[in-house]
Amino acid sequence: MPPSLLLEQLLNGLQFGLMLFLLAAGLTLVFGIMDMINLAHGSLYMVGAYLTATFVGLLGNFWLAVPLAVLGTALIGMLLELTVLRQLYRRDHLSQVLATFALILIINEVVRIIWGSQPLLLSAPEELSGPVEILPGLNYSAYRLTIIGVGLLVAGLLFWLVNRTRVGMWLRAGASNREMAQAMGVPIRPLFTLLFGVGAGLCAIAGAFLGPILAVQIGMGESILILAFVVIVIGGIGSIKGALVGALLVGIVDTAGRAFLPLLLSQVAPPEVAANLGPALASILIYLLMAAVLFFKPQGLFPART
Amino acid sequence: MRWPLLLVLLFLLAFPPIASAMGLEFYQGLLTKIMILALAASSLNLILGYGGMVSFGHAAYFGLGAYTAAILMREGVSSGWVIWAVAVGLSALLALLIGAICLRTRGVYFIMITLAFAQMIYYLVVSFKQYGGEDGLRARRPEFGLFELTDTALYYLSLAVLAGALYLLHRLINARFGRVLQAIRENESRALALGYPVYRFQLLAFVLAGALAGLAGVLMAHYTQYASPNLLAWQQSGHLMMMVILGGVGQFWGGVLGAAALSIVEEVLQDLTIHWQLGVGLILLAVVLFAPRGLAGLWRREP
Amino acid sequence: MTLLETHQLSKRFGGLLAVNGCNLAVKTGEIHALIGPNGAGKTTLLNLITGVLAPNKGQVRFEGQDITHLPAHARVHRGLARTFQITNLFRNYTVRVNLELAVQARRGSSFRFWQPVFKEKALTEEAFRVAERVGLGGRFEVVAGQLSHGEQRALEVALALASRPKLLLLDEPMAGMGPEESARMVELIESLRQEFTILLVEHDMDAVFRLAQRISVLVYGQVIATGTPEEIRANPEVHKAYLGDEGGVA
Amino acid sequence: MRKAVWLLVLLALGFSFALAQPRTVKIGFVSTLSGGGAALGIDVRDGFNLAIRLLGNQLGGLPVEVLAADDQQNPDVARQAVDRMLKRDRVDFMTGIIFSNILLAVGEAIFEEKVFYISPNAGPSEYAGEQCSPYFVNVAWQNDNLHEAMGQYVQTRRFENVFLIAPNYPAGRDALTGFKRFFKGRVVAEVYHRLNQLDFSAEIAQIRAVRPKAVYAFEPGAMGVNFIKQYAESGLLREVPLFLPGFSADSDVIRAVGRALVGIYNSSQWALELNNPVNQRFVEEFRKAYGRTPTLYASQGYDAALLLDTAIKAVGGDLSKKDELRKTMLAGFNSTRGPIKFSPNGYPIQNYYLRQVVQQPNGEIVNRLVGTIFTNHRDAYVDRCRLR
Repeated sequence: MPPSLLLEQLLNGLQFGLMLFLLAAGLTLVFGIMDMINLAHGSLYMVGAYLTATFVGLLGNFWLAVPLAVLGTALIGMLLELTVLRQLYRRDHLSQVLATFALILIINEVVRIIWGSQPLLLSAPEELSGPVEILPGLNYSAYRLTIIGVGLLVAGLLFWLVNRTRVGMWLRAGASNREMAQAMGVPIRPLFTLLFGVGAGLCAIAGAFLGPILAVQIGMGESILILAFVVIVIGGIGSIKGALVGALLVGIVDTAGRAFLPLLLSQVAPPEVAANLGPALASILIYLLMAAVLFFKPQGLFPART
Repeated sequence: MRWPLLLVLLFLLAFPPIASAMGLEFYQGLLTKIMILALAASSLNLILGYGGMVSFGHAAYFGLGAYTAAILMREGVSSGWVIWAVAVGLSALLALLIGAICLRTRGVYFIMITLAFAQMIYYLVVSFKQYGGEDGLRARRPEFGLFELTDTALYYLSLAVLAGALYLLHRLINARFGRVLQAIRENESRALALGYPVYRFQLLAFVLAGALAGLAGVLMAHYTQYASPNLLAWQQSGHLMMMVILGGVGQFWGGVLGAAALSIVEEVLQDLTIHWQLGVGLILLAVVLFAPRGLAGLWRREP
Repeated sequence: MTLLETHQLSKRFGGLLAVNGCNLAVKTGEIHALIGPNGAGKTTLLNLITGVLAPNKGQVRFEGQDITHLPAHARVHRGLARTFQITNLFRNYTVRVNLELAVQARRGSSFRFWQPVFKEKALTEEAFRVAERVGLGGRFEVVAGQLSHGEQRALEVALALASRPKLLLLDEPMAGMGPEESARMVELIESLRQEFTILLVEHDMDAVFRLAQRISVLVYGQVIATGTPEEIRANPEVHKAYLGDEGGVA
Repeated sequence: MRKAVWLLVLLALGFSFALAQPRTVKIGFVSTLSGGGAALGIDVRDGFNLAIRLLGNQLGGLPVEVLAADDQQNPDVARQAVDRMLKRDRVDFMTGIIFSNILLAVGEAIFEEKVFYISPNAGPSEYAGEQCSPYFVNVAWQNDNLHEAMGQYVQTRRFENVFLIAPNYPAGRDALTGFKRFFKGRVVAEVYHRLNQLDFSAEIAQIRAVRPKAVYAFEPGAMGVNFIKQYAESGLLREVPLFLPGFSADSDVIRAVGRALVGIYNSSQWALELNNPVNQRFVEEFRKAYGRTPTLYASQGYDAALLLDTAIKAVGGDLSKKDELRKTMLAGFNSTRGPIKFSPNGYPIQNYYLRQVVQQPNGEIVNRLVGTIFTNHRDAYVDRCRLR
């Protein structure tokens, strides 16, 4: 196997994993701190992508559109927290699942009413639409490289926020012991609203940057939501570090599985079987990973709560 | 509770002749579908409502039942009874395997690991090209010897199976087993301290629910004459969960009410507007916020 | 005769050795108190004995048989029953159902799927007898969560009694009780002396010294002394490690 | 007595009303109108509606009522919609389905009711061979056809080897089988990926590693747009030529992908500049009505309505004459591709063209007709169909 192929797949996995991390980070904090299952998290990712596409259409500039979309999505996230989600903190997980599932349906339809059923067109900025030569003879999409850069930057910012600031300290306190945090005078209510805003903003970043690679369409949030849940369960609920490790693991395992499993299989099995089984096994791989992690570490890799 | 129940039963028994006289066969089909979904939702309610096990992978057994029916028909098994037996047996076996592993975890981790297993089943099934892959598989209706499985026969068959299963569940829940199962949901460590082998109770309930869901899946395959990979997808698990929560978690009629309500709401709204999902979403949200005990809780007083 | 015995029992939580080579012996027919400062590992030891936790090392023997690897529920059937330090009841169920469940666990298989359990009069009758025994006869149809704290503690004991154990493990039965309620609990435990062997974990020293025939002192996961109340009172080790050097036991 | 008279009058009125009211023809239109495949369904729908409007809201002289439903590219949803239309609304014809897996899920239910299904797109091999039905007519193609044509063309270009990629579902496998039926060179790799996958980075890396002489991709709907965009972004497009079936290089894809497509060869049964009056009117009216260039999907929807019009006219509006209806449909009609006929299995016998995407001097990017690959081509399965 040529090393350039390995490197390219590694970059692909990294790029995908970092975007998953942006989604998972907000999810894991909300989950860890508020003990709240928010299925509508993926819908915010969709809203972020739609807003980006809209602002690109209005302004004609991707780099102006992204911050606006992030801001807009964060506002929508906070609005959602203030109106609906706040009512659900004290309810059991099942009620939260039902209510946030209802939100998915509602947001999907509202998006359909505003933007129509057809996928929107969102292209990478012109200057990044070509390849760059990262190693002699190895071209790689400039846009994907940019995504990796943005992902690393945001991840770094997030770690700084969580580990070095007062708000971050509150968040960590809340994740490991909510009652204690409340007793110590952490302003829980505004903190939760803010947290939702940040989580929604992170979703929007992922939506904005994945939009041109994937598609801006209704339902785009749901399939990736499941992956984000897989990530935070592998990483350990409430842990940002866990989310990062889990996201990179899932990104790389998924990409590697798609790329190499069919090749590997074709060397040990008849081509017909390999062609059939390869894609299936590749799809299963991350779930297998999660089941294995949970089997050996039922609280995930980095449990936040003791 | 007796009187309304009897009336509903009478109505259901009398519906097909009325429907065919008035050209309402479509609604007979709708009722068949609701009864099948009610069976699946009730089976989920056993573990989710009475057992406190939030399984997010119930579609695996539902879909497996449907696929077993379709695959057996394709492979030349035409006896409905054999198909039923194999499908229920396989679903139970799958539930045993999955449950044995998943029941080691708790809480959110349980939710996610059941989901993971269901996803694996989904991808495995769609990888078999000879069984239709992503396209699904056609499933002709089998022979039952005693009767021909027409639409009307299927209607009565579904009604009989649903009634039988509900009776069975009713006995089960009020018997020693059911009481312990609910006690475990209420307080697992206490149940363990009293000397109940918690794991075994949970696993057995899990297997029973899987088997019933498998049976519902077979009926679904008979109904649509088609085994769709969507029956195995996580959205299907979510849909069943919605029905149970909507109807009332751990309320005996929760699964039935939820399946009926959700199907009817979807049907009515679909006719009114293409944005029917907005309506469904708003109704679900209203139920959570204003009727936390589900529909069944609306006319039942606090215990 | 020794009913329960632990041999070099150890349990590690990460870096913390909660129970460290603990040797404890409870004789048939006695009330054996287990005392020790907070964090000495008393509840962990109880969890090891009842099988809620698995030890890293050592053995638990009951009636001369090794039960170290027996699951928790099986130990109950051998005759080990416990109460919890923090009240652990079926709070949404009535006293009656709580106790019926306890009786049902002992009487016959619970893997019965057909006969309605409410028709089993024998369960109710025995449940009522146990309730009367702990003074809850008049509160039989009250939901457990609505009982007073003292009544809940009594129900906690009753749940253990209902399984007719050979050894009753009471984890701080007087926790959180006022003097009046405590006195009633002491009376209750006193009345059980004839029928059951009891391992009593308790902070209330008055009660311990009134009830126990023998006392074991647990410090840092180890039993540093076992003896009659008088011996323990006189033991300098106990004074040093547990009571500090400030004076005798109250 | 008075009452009886009144009753008679009423009855007579009722009858005359019923007589005066000509029978309407009800058409069930189930298609993919949301999600990744929505563009296809919307094009077919727009083409279909356009034709009906140009025919004065009539088909073969009967007023038309079209009942539309969105299948969400979900077989279960389609199944319910079809059930509703067959059993509740009792439609006379059905049409609209884009994806073969959806059609296979509902086809037999339609045929069992003896309702004709006019396929504007999905042409699964099943319904061409053993499972062919007298109630099935496809105005577009058999699924393999465009790929056969492209296989033939790549063969004539004498590429040493080719890399094939398609989604892992039966139509994907059929497509590559069709390509290989006419391409006799070496296939270096045949990659199947998850259906509705949108990120092709892993597959593109594989192509880069293998270095084939050419790539053929069957990627319908949104998958096609994404694959081509990402293939171009990776820089591979400049090194390894990409060949596509016509629908992956049509005006909708051009709108989405842009200049990257210029130069790409593709196969089609229809082209914008086909020189016949039906097509010229279609293209002109479509642009006027919807403000965009029609795709081949739109032409297929348009043709489905034309076929119905011809057939209903031929039986004089008597829809109970099923045999005659079938005969007239198979005898052919005047389509946007000129007059075409059908094989006994209901699939068309027609020409397949080679097109190339070019940038015109005014900057507009169009898909231009450059040649003919097959003339009067039939599908490969017709001999296995028992119908005559």
